[in-house]
Amino acid sequence: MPHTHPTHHYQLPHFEGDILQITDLHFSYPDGHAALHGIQLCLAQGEKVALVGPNGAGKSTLMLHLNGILGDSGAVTVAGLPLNPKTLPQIRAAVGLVFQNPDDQLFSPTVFEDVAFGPLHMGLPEAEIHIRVDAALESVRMSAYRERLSHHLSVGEKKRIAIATVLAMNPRLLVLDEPSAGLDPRARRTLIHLLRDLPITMLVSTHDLALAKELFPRMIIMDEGRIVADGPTLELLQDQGLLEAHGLEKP
Amino acid sequence: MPHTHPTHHYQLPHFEGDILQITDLHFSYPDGHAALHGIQLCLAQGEKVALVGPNGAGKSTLMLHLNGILGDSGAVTVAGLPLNPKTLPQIRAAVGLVFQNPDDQLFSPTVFEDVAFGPLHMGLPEAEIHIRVDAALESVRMSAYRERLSHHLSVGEKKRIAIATVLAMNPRLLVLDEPSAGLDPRARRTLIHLLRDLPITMLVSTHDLALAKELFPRMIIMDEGRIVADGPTLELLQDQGLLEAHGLEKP
Amino acid sequence: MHADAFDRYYHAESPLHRLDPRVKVFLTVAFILSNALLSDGVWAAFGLAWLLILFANRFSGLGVEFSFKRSFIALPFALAAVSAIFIPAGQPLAEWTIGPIQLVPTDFGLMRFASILLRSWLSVQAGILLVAVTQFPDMIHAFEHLRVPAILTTIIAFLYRYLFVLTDEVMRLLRARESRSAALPGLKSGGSLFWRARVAGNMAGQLFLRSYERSDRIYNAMLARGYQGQMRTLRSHTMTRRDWLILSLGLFALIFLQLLARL
Amino acid sequence: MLFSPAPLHIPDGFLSLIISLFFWVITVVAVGMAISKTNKTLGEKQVPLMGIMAAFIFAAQMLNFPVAGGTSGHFLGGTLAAIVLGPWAAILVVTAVVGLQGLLFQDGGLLVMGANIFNMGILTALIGFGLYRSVINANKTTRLIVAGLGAWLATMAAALLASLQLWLSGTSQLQVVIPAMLGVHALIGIGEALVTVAALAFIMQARPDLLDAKAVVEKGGRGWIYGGVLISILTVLLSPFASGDPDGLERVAETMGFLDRGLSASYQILPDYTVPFLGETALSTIVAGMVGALVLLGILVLIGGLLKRRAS
Ligand SMILES: Nc1ncnc2c1ncn2[C@@H]1O[C@H](COP(=O)(O)OP(=O)(O)OP(=O)(O)O)[C@@H](O)[C@H]1O
Ligand SMILES: Nc1ncnc2c1ncn2[C@@H]1O[C@H](COP(=O)(O)OP(=O)(O)OP(=O)(O)O)[C@@H](O)[C@H]1O
Ligand SMILES: [Mg+2]
Ligand SMILES: [Mg+2]
Repeated sequence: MPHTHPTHHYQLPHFEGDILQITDLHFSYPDGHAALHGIQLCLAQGEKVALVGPNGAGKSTLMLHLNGILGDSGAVTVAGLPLNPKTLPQIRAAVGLVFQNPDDQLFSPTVFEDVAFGPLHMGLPEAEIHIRVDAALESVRMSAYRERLSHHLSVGEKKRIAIATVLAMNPRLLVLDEPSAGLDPRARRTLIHLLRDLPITMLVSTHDLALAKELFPRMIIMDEGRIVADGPTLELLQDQGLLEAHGLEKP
Repeated sequence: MPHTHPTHHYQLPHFEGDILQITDLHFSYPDGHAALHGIQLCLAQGEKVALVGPNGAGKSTLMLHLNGILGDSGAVTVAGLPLNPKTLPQIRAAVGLVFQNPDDQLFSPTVFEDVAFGPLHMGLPEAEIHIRVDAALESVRMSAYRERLSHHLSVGEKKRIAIATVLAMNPRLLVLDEPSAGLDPRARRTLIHLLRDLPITMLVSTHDLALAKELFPRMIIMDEGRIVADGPTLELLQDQGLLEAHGLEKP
Repeated sequence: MHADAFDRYYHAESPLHRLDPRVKVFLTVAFILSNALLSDGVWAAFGLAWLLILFANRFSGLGVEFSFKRSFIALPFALAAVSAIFIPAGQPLAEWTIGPIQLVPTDFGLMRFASILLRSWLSVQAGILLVAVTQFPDMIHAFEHLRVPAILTTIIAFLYRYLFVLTDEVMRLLRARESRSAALPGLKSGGSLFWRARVAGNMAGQLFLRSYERSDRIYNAMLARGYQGQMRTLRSHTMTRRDWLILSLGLFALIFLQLLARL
Repeated sequence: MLFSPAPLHIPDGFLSLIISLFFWVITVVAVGMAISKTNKTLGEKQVPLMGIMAAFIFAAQMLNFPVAGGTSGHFLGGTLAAIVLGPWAAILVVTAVVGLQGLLFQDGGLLVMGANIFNMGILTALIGFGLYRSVINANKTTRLIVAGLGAWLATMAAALLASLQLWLSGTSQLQVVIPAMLGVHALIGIGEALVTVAALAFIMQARPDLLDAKAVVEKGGRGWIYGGVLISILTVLLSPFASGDPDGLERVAETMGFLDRGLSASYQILPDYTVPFLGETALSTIVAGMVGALVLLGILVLIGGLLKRRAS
């Protein structure tokens, strides 16, 4: 098949300013459960932000809005583009979403196919796809795993490949849902180094406040579908009352 | 309901001495992977012990030996009974095993049915089963959930039900595989209180050294199928070199 | 836990491993077809077919007896063909009376039975060798190249990937049930058969819902990476001259075998 | 061993080429229709859903339950899939499962795969879904009972058809294979029915939305009821008839012109298909086989092309 789609079609136009803007985002699940109540949020380019909060706070729900898997209320703007069905492909290329469970993210038989899935569906030419895949695997230091079968990998390895699958799409904004869950201390350490070295804007949900403290200068606390605090991580972690009120614990 | 059956009728024979003895336990998986090399271990009644070590150390493998799901080498003795096919059913009544993922533990539609599985399988009379289930749910503080569908519970709730399913069997020894993984800080705190208050001998594997420090006076470190350290938790946690050598981090 | 027990691929550096998967799949199917075309009792042709298998084994780097040693999996099914021995045709060989039943094995029947078994046994060996020298994902690519509908091959690719995830899940469920299957001295344990079947049913229902809900999450993950309803694949294999050569050699051998069988 | 060859997975070599190709053709058509139907109803979601559900069936086959004396029942899952996912989706799912079993585990052959898919997928979808759909407005107990009945009948129908295929291929004698296969599967079917009912009850409790009348009706029209009931009746009538009086079946076949020379004849006509104008030569047989293979290939290419056009 001749894939002749030009790459630039999927590249966002150059853009200065906040990479992500959310204004008054509401969302209810089809069963009527209201999961988000008026979320207000801005992310500047290059920021690395932690998103914390108890189980059921709405963190995953919010993240699924960032590239239009849920919702279409027009409350989300990515790199200046308001999210709507027409901009969707561009926005999905700009926002890389990594789910909590790598077994839900890695759905192809081999590592290569999985990492190539995004670029392939963006319609990139074959040569470009190979370049992208190699670069993505290189940056998570998994180049040697190119031809491996996904089900032969350990949890930590799967996690890294899952990150590579979205890096291959050259996202402007990386969104990770609980990347450290289930990792042993050594694998967690490797992940921290990896995230620290990636030069991309990041929004990361986590229950691991020690990780948040170490990696993210800014922290957002959610509870019951609302943002209840947004500020410098170190400051928020000092506020014992705030943490306790939202089921969190000082690391 | 007049529940007048005395519970102690349906108990394993009384026994004094070490509840668990393992002498020189070796194990290889069918694919040839040698997972345990000469494990030596004693647990006195009433002890609460943490089992730590990096991913792949063999913690889960060891735990699966404690009630005969894996292995049959005769190296394991529970409450004076050497583990073999004949004693297996009794040993399963004595050792309550809770798996890491509560979804693997709960297979019945309602909470009640799940907790009642063990007692039903043991052939207890109906009145006794009700007593057992109520007591087990009470001790994890989930009595109100008796008729709920386990499918719809939160992770933290499922975890507590999973513990109740083995408590209903009145085990002598409770074996928990990574009970705190995936819990938010509040649920983790609730779990700590629960484990502290249960008056049963316990062996708990965990990656969460802070939890180990708080709950378990004794700690066993495993790596590559061997026990590499066994002693008072606070002492072992001081030994920076030891921890680092086995991929652990001081909490 | 690992369900790697399902992996039938054996790695080795061999000409057969390097061969284009299309050629391997095509020749395997052709070989099985050729077996089906052999009439009963042409022992020489069956022998030659086995020789071809041995030859292929030789070039797989896995040992000449590789497929032979694993080829008895279809044997239980042979029971279905046993009755062929007693077809009332040809010469009776003996007469056995078992109670009210009278069994008369005939020479025609025996030949028929042996031929069915041989055909099946040869075909199974070809299949075993194919999966031993071809990574399953490559095989799926071969089917794509051979124009099997993309939806079907993609479904099989998903199946392959999640086979391992879900069987692990089942194994853990079974362990959970096993670990709580206890007994006390003096009490009859195990419950009724109905209850046991219901527990198995609950486990199946549980697994079904979890799989169903997982497919939603995977769909989300696919959407997040630009999926718009159509699967695309990189056609990653190209046929070399060597591939064409081996393909023609293989087909030639099979045609020769067929001709020999008709002489 | 995790996957012992189930008695229903016919290996290569046990069916004659004609029977194999015949069922391949039917199966290819049915699968082609299933692809286009699921495309319409499930849309782009179908690929992950079908794949995971196929993996589910695979995994569910490991769910055994102790029956007695060290034996255990196994679960096949086709009926459950047909009821919850709908018949078209179930056909695709079972096709994927049988395909993988044949390809990866040599559990069931390649040339006979069409017959295997037909026996285990298409028949099951007809009976399982058809019967369940016919009582869709009844109360829960009735629906569960009918689902159980469907599971049992689907198992029996598959066994019956497999026996007939073996007989027509000249591999087995009717009076032996029918009682043997039906006897074994009557038991297997009971286990299948029990587990299917329990699993359905579970799903009705936990996710009633998947099984409400509207959702089920959407998945397949009334035609499935007629098809399902018809095949069920045929199975019920034919099974005792065939096992009690196999010669009767023989007579029926004879009068319908299948056979002309009594029992032994079936062993001679079917393996020796020839092309008329070439006479009974080696070449003729080869050509016949090739024509069959080409027809098959043609249908596959045609369906592939159709789908591609539809997609773009
Ligand atoms: N598909 C759904 N249908 C209905 N309600 C849902 C659905 N998914 C989530 N919810 C509900 O929406 C709320 C927010 O869920 P969400 O998954 O966003 O929480 P979270 O902050 O990510 O929690 P966790 O830390 O446990 O991952 C919860 O109350 C949850 O029960
Ligand atoms: N079913 C299996 N077949 C073969 N090898 C296995 C199997 N299960 C585990 N292993 C291997 O045995 C070793 C010990 O595994 P085990 O699950 O006991 O580790 P663990 O200490 O529990 O690790 P984790 O902290 O990740 O849970 C690992 O190297 C693992 O890869
Ligand atoms: Mg979440
Ligand atoms: Mg473990």
